[in-house]
Amino acid sequence: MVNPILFIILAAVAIAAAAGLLLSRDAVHSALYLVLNFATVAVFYLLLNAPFISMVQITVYAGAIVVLFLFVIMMLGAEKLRGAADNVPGSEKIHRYIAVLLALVLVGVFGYLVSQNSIGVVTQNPAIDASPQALGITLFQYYVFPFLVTGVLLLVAVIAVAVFGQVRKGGSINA
Amino acid sequence: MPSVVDINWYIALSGILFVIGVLGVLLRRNAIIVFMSIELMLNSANLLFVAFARHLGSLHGQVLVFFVITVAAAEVAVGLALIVAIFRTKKSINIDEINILKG
Amino acid sequence: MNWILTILTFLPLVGVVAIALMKQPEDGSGDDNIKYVAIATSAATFVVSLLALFRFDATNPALQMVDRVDWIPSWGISYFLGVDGLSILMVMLTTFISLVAIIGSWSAIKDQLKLYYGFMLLLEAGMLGVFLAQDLFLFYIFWEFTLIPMYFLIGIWGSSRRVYASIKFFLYTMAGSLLMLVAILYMGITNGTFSTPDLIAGREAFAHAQNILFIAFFVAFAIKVPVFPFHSWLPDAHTEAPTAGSIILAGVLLKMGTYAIMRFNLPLFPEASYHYAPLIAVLAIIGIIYGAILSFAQKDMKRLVAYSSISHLGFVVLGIFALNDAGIQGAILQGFNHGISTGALFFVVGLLYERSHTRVMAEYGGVWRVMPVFSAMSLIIVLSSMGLPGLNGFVGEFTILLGSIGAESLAPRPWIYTAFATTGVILAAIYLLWFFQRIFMGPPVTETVKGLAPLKRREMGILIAFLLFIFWIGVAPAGYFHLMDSTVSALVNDISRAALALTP
Amino acid sequence: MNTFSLAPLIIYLPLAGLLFNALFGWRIVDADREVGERVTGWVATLMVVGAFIVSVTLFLSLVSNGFSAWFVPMFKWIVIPSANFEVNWTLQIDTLSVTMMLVVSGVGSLIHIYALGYMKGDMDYSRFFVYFNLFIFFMLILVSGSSYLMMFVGWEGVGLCSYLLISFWWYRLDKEGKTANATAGRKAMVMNRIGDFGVLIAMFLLFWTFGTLDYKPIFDGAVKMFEANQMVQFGGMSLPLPTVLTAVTLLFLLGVTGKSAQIPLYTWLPDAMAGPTPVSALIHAATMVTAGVYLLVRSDVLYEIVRQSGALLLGLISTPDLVAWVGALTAFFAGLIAFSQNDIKKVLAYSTVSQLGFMVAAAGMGAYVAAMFHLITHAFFKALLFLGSGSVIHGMEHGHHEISHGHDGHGEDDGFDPQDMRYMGGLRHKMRVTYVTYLIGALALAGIFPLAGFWSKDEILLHAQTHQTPIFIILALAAMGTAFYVGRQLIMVFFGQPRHAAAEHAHESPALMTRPLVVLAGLTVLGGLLNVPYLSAAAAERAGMHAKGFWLALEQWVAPSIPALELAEEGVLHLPHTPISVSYAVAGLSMLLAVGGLALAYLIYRGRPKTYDEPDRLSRTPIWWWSILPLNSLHMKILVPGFNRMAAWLAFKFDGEFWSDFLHDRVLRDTFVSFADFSSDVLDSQGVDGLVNGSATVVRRLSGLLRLTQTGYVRTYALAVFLGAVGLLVYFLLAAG
Repeated sequence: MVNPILFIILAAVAIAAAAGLLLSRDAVHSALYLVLNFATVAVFYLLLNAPFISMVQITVYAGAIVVLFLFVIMMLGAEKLRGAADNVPGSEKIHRYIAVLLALVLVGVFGYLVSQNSIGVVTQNPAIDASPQALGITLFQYYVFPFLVTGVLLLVAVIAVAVFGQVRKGGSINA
Repeated sequence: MPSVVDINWYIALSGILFVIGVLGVLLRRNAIIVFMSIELMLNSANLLFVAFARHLGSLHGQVLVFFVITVAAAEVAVGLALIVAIFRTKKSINIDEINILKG
Repeated sequence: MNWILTILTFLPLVGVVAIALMKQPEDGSGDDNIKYVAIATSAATFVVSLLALFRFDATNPALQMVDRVDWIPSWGISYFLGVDGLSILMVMLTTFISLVAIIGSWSAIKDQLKLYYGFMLLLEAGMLGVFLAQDLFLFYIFWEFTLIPMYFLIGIWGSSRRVYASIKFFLYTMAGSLLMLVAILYMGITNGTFSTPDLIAGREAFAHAQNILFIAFFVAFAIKVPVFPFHSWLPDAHTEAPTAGSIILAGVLLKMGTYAIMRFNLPLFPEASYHYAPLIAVLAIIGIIYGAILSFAQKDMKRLVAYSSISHLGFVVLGIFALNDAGIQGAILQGFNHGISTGALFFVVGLLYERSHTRVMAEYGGVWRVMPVFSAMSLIIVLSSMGLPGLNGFVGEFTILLGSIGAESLAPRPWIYTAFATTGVILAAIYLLWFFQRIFMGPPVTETVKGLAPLKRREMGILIAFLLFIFWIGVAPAGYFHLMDSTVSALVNDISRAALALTP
Repeated sequence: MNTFSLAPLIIYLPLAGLLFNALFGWRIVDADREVGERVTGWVATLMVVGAFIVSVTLFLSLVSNGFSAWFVPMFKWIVIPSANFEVNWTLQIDTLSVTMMLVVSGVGSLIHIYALGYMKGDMDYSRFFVYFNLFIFFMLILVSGSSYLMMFVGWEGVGLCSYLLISFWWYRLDKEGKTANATAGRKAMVMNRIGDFGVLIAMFLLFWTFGTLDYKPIFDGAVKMFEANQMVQFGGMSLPLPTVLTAVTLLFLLGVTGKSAQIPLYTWLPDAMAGPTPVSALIHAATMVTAGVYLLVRSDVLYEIVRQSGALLLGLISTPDLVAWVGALTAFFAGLIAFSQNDIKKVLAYSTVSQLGFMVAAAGMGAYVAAMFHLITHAFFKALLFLGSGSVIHGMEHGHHEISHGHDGHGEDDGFDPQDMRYMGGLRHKMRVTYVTYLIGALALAGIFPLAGFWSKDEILLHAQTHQTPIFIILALAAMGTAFYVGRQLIMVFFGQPRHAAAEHAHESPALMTRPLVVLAGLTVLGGLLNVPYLSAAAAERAGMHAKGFWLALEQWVAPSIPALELAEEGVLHLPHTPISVSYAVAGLSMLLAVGGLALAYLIYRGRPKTYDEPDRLSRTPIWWWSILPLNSLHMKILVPGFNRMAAWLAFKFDGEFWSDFLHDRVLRDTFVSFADFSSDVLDSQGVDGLVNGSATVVRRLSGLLRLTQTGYVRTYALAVFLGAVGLLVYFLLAAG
């Protein structure tokens, strides 16, 4: 049973954090907003009877990925990145308008879906066992192959990163 | 105010987050922030997955989220590596300056 | 699952991955490491193939060490590897020649090493797949797959007209195999399986269309061999390819054609094989004589060896379509021999080319005086290619011709075919000795020839390896025949029974 | 331990020698010329001497074994179980093979010793001995193999050695700057290969007829099948045995004409004189060229069955008769050609062709023992003659060397050729040993009593006279011709006055070279004893004289290895056999002819030519024209250029310009391209001009617009993706709603 008030507060925080990410000039700030957003969503997960995913969200997203972002930002020099902030040349405006227009269309679509109210109450079904144990059983019962493929994917990613990370003599990648 | 939080609330929240993410991708030129926006979009989708998992009383949604997180991690790693590599060459991560595909 | 053949096939890919991950600093300091990895991989593959050879039971005619897993079960496609008397020698040839070719490229290839060795190993994996796959679909994949690395090997590291040659090579072989693909799909869908043994067991299902199917298969393979009218791509490809490419092309790729004819055409369409045998034998004989005469007229030494391949492969095809034990066994062994002798000849030519940068024979002469050891070894290789008794070429040619004169498939006058084919033996002496005389004999005239560097230890080692096989097969080939005897005998019995069943 | 088990040594010893020299010999020679030459040369020589000793042992073993054949298996060779094909490396030690072994290794040893001196100081000293040992190796395989296939190994192998040794001095250029020596070697190999073609096909036929290639089972089977009148069936054919055997024997004849230099393939042998003289002596006179005769004698049963069956080739002639005719005609014409030769070695070469013709004719007439007998004596005296000529050439070269270095300005390049007999003359005073031994050899060749040549030639003539008169006449004329050119040569070389300064300064060769001459001369004098009727036990017995013959005659010795003789005794075959004997009429006639020939030569060439540029006395007579009409010109002027032109045409015009460039690149590829062009051209310029132009413009404009979308900006692309995604979403909603 989720208290609607709790939901609204959390949702507001999440949306605010996302907006902050979007609007912030400084990439470091953006990253911090991102953490906030992730954390909020993690709370949602807890509320939605997904404790394990919640923890993963915290550790992987907030812990690893955002740290990675911060790391790269620091490595490339945060102040330089600020210089790359958005100033809008004339020809780019149309681009922006289209983007915003599309976003509005999308919002409309979502709104339409919600207004249909055809799906029902989220807590209709009783909460099932979503302990890490149960999750693990489901994972390995139904998703062994995707699991392995994901492993390979990670491996490939690791290799790719290693390759990209090489510094060649003459310092050029084939760009 | 409705007394029960139903699935539509989550759809709405998730939609809003997703659109914000989309706007980030489309409007920002800082490649790192573009990436963060992508993460945001993925996150909104995850939220919806978990909500529906709760809604339908099934664990499969959660498992899917698990996979998405994994893949997202991989993607971020590769993407950031690319950004670093590009930065080394171009001395910039402004995605508008990366336009060798111009026809 | 037996795994050994799977490991054998995919082991070179491990090397590819390793090479892909290696650094290649531009000052060339990492070059040797890449070469070592490539050599180590192909050596390991060779060792695995030796293991397979030791585990091979020559008395068993059936497929051995089978690895079979369903792949696309709804279509009857499976991952199906196996080896028998038809292929065991080809597998050994592939691993040996690949190893030699990779070692032999040590100093010949100087740029884009990673790519080069990667392609070489990919090619090796592809070729092994061709010889081991027992599922037509899988076979087709490997068959086409070998085109790609070879295309790049010719196209990137070839000499002046490499682009023309590589495209010609690619289009030619590609065009042929498309017909085969249609035939494969037809047979596979008719029978609900793509596995060769099952298809052979159920060959009645497509017996009514077997003439057309036979031609579709044969044309694809004949282009690869190449049988006479389809030979046009070969001299260009050989001439323009880098040395190692030529060695592999002559040593293994051409054998894929003859092997596939034995593996698929004969058992799948026995009556058609009998029906078309005289026609194909005529083409083969034209190839023998035509290739030999053309070879004689060449001024470019690589072209000469290339045309000689057409002549030699004509013998192999003739042996196959004798459709008896002696002919087919001779054909297999001659395929192996040709891989050794012509591979060695290309290596010899490559050594000269690497030192003097010309392939025109008129610019040589008197190499013997400058490089006596090398010349003596070359002489033996030339003689082996000529079919001198006591060396390997003779055993194969002799057995093939012996089979052809007693061939029921060429009745009623098989001796006419044999008589014409045997003239190839005379012509071989004419063009090979002329080749030898122009390059090695006479006083050394040009400065290039006088300044030829002596053999390096590595090159000497490769030549000795070739010579070992040349003498071994020449003096004691019984073991080689033993390897294939039971399989070939079963095959011959099978097709002759099938063909007899049909004739009234 | 059985002494026969030593037999493989005759093969392994030369093999060891050649491996030693190939691997180490050249290094030793490079390191120290003096020591190196001694080591390599003697290693090679001793190996051959060793082989000779083993041969003698085998001879003794055979004698104690009652002459019956012994088989020594070594190891497996070609074994194809499913095709029932099995040929192994097995040695057949019988009287025939041991005879050949003795000749090969015996004469071989002597010539090796000679070569030690002859090749001294040559650039490629060790290479020469490698080849020489290789030759002995292959020759012994040839004669000792137990199957046709093994014989074929030796057969081709000696051909190879012949090639290698003829082109031994491949770095020398002739007057036109061509590598003539290498070309001569190549010619020999190719001609031999044409013969080998015959032998190969004959072997295939034998295998499918008898299911084996071993001699003994083939001969047994042939007789059995012949008696049972069985048909031969294979490859969908069914043929009577004599037909198959006619083909086989004809094909063997082709092989013989290649290897033993008979018409029409003899042309390689005179060119083969480009090799060093020991080579000419060993390979092109004493041993290799006799391999053809050996093959004929070996295959006696096959020939006799054909003769017996009366099967005719094309309804004209039976193959044994053809063999006899080929041999006789070769003997005659080659003798004729020798008249016009001025090169000392070419005379001997044509003489060899001619003498081989005698042997082949003998074998063709069924006189197998006589053929073998002549083979042996010929090996002695022809080796002697060649070595003698080598000694002469050696002397001439040294003489020339002396004058061109001793006196300045004298004897400058005047086209001098140390082998040309016109530059010689009067050498009998300069080179005593050479002269005497050469004289003995020459007289033996001419067939003068009591030298070896007389006895063996007499046997052949006697047999011909008894059985085939036309051939007898031809052979008798050939014998006279032989005496004539021998006389001419003797006069031109040794008698008269020196016609060139080089001949004046010539002197005797070193002892290492003359000693073998002496030994061979001894053999030439005594060689006739091998088969002299008076001493033979068998002949004595036949004559009913109980005075014991004490000599093991060749006939008696070789007979067990010639199954046809035995079969004739059993009455299975009717061999036209002539037991050894002497017909005084024939012997007298042949002496008369020989002396007549010599006398004629004396009359014509006495004191001639006076100077080296004087034309030959016969050069205006018809006989001269006959003798310079060799097949050679047909070969060199028509066949070779013809082949070259055909090959060039096929390669560059047909395959290059037509097949590849025209058919593939032009017709196939360009048709496709022009089809594309055609369709666009037609649409473009004819008829629907405006439409097409318009559409082209539209396309161009459109593409120009589209090009704008390809900004290269990532965001533009992302926007496009997003646009598509939203579009789809809306579409689904609408479709669902």
